Amino acid sequence: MQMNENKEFEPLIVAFCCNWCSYAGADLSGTNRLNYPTNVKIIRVPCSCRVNPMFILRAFQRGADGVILCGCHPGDCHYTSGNYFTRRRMTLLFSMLDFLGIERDRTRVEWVSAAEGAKFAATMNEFTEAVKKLGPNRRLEDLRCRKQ
Amino acid sequence: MNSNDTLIPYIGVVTDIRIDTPDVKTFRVEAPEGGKVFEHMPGQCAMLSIPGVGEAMFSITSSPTNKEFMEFSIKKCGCLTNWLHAMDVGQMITIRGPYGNAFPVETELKGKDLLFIAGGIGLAPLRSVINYVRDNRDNYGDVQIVYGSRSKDDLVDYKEILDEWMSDKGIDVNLTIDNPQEGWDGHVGFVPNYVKELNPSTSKTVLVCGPPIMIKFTLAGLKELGFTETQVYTTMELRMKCGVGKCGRCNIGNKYVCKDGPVFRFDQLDELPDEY
Amino acid sequence: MLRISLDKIDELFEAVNSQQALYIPTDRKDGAAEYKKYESGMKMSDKLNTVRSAKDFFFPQTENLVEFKMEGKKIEVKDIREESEDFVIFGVRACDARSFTILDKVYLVEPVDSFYKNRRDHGTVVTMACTRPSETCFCQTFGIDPTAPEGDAACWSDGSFLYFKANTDKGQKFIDSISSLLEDGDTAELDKAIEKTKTIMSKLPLANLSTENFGGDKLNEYFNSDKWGELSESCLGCGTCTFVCPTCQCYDIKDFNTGDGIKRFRCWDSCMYSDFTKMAHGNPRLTQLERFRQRFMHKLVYFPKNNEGEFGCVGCGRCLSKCPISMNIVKVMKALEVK
Amino acid sequence: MQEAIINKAKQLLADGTVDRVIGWKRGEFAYDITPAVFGSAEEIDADFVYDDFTSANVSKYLVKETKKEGKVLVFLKPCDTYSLNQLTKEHRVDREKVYVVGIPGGPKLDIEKIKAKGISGILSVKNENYTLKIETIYGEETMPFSEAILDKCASCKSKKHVVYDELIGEDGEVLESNRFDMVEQLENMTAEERYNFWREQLSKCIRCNACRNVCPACTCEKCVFDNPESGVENKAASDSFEENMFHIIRAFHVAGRCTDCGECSRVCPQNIPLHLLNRKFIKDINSLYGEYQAGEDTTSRAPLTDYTFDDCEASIVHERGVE
Repeated sequence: MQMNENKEFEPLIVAFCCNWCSYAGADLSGTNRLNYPTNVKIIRVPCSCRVNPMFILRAFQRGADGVILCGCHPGDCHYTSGNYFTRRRMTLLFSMLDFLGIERDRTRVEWVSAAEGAKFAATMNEFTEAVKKLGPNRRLEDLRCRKQ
Repeated sequence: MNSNDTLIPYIGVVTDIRIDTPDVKTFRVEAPEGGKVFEHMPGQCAMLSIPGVGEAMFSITSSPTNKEFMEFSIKKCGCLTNWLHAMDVGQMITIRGPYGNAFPVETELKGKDLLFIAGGIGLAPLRSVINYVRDNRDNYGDVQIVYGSRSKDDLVDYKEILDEWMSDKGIDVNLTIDNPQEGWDGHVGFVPNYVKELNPSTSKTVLVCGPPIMIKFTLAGLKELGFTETQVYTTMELRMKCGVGKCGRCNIGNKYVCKDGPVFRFDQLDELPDEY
Repeated sequence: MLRISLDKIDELFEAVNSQQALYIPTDRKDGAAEYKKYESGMKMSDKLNTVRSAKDFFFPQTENLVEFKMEGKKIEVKDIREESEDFVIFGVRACDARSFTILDKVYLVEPVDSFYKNRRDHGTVVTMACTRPSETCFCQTFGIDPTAPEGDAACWSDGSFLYFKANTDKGQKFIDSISSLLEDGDTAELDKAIEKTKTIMSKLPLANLSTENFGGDKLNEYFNSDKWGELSESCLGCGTCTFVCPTCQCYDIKDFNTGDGIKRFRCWDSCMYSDFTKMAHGNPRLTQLERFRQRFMHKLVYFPKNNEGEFGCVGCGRCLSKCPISMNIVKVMKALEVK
Repeated sequence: MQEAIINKAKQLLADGTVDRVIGWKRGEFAYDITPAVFGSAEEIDADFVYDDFTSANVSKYLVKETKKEGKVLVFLKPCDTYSLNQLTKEHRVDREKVYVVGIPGGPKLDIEKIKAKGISGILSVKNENYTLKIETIYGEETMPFSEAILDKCASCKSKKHVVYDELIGEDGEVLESNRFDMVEQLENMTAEERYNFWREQLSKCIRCNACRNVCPACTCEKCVFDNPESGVENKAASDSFEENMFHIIRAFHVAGRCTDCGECSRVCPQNIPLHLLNRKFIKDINSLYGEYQAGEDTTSRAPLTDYTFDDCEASIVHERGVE
């Protein structure tokens, strides 16, 4: 993840995707032959609510430059209300990261349903671009994990 | 910086894995170039580790007279030991040591009649002494072994006991299991009671190792039989990190188990506070 | 005695810093003092002591010991030790200077800890005599004279000059290295200042605290004391006392997986923590009482028993001012003492 | 006040209402007061103290004390009563076993602030008409009371006791406090400035866990940071990331439950303003999900275990604020 003069910076994006919606959305974007950057590494979770703040932080620790959490649209949670809790939790966490001076564009929550393959691809493209502009994550990285 | 530091481990290769009981395996460890990683005395320990998993102290169960390899009998009971139990032959591990004192095989035990009392995995540290004594038979008197376990299947080194120890002259092996079991025609009952039944001569020097509760009752039984605390040795275990008495956690009173122990004579333990 | 005018102290620091790394106690924005690497213009703190002790220089809170590369069944061990650079710690108080002697008794006895020894060999300790002891000071209890500190070289201030004296060869080398800045001068003013400090020392509230009734010979008596329950009942089980203590030397060894290999590091550990002695099959120190007792027994009984009567405390007073519940070794000694 | 409290304690012990008393015990000096459990009138007469330095919030000790037999008397300052309510709500304290006597609170004094003035060798501290007369081995010093007030008292949120069985003195009111001022100041900085501010603060952390262990909201049997199974267990920050992580998660785990008692900052040996992290959460919760004061009652749902259908989206963080 080094800034190299003759090589463009390629961010590492971790996407936590809910099994019931956005994970299928990612599949759909694939079967529809839509492109989204290979920078995105997807981690499947049973519900967006499964993601606790430590997951986000540890993704950054281990080299992520941006972390995005995708869940079901409000009202559509497979477990009725999981994503409502997620919404509050992530709002507060992102606000805290902002408070500590971590660039706020490195984190995002998006609601992507299983039918929204196009939205998934578009979101990932857009998010990757946004993070690319920010450059490598330096404020919330663990130097021990930096690739030599 | 070319001096060695004891905290920097050597590499050991696991060259053989023997399944002793459902939860005990014995691992043979050699240096990558063959032979032993280091020399030791009976009763001493080594720090084994899988980097990233954990590091812990294990007693070396092979005798120093074995010139080819070291052995460790390890019971599955935590994170690291689970990992060790899952590994295959050829796996490298890290190893450092030897740590701790040893049973005084070259001093106080020399020329004595010896009584070994072990329970369960407690045989592991004593096995090193027993085989050392067998290999230097002329230096010691009679040897009596009392070994008990929960069941026949839980007897560690059962094959070695049957094939080698029992056929040796001058070694009296007494086995017992906690409860009756099909296919077992030996003694049934707990170790402390069995020791009392056997009524060994009080001229013997005793080496005991096993679960704390067994040690407690065995010691009480021995005292009833007329043994004194200065005749009885045991070996202990506490949480250890460094192995050299510096990290500060394995002390009982002012004694560090990793450095001043793990072998203690009961009269020495008596002077220490009751923290174990 | 060799001395330098305090007006020229910046020149002195610059001169030392040009030869080897220099660390001095300096004031942070929040007013507390801490050791920092010297940079031009940095002022030395006039605080009695730093929040963190000077042990960090020889025994840092975390340090990497060794690295491993794992590949299939193979493990590669990488010795990452490097020769430390030469450095000077300036302005160490007498209490902290004594703490090095105590740490030496742990880390320089066989088997020698090469990580510690490396830094010890390359570090020069320049001590600074105290002039304004505080109510929390009780170094005299342990036979330390804050007006005549140990260390490789010692220095004294009378308000206008800094006076230097070497205690070791390393200290003499240090003084030689700055000799062009030093001049010979008489010590009449300094002697007066020292006398004044000594008078204050005798009036400190803890001046009469004595270790007479502590030491290795009362091990079981103190271990079985019925005071431990009362003393430890409000202990939070945090590690403040251990981490600000200049003599606490316990550590933990841990592995960190970087994704590319394993870094094995050691870090300070505290006997006050619940998992300090926890192992796969149980924990011999289950309650805070036992952990609390361990810390004070170690300093007042076990350590002197193993080290010819030397106590594991230097009376710096850090735990007195930093414990969240104000429980400390002085209170423990007073409550426990059996005459 | 001390006399009234001592008399009340002795009376309730004597008539059998309670078996033990949690209070504060006199130390070696004027200020080093230790929370303690008193079992008899003699112990109380000997050591019980209530003065300008008895700032420790003793409500967390009730977790341990109410597991024992018998009833325990506790003297709570207004801010401490919020902690007790929160603990009761979370079923960490058996309220039936507690007899609460509400006592007037601070402002309490911060000995560090006195020492920061260069005053050392302190033998006694007396408050005479809001001027502190400080006797030291180097002579007498004076300073205004107002300059030595603990941070947590300087931004006091309430003089009201939210739970008590009995009161000594008058009950007060919830105050209009300035407690979010510093949070706001930081919010108005650039991200770069905020980052530098927190790096400077958090790099001082020695990971002593005092903030966590003193916190009345941190009552987990086993903290994630102590649990080897959690994957984040550590005892010292080996990297700046771990400093950030510990403090973010510590504050997050008490978000919506933190009563803003300020103990974390009070006990920090390195003077890190940890309460600002907690207050940031409180301020966000207030502005995004409606005013909420943890510990005000024992029935309401905490903001993070609750939701509404029309909560704001997380993107609000991106939309507001300055860069």
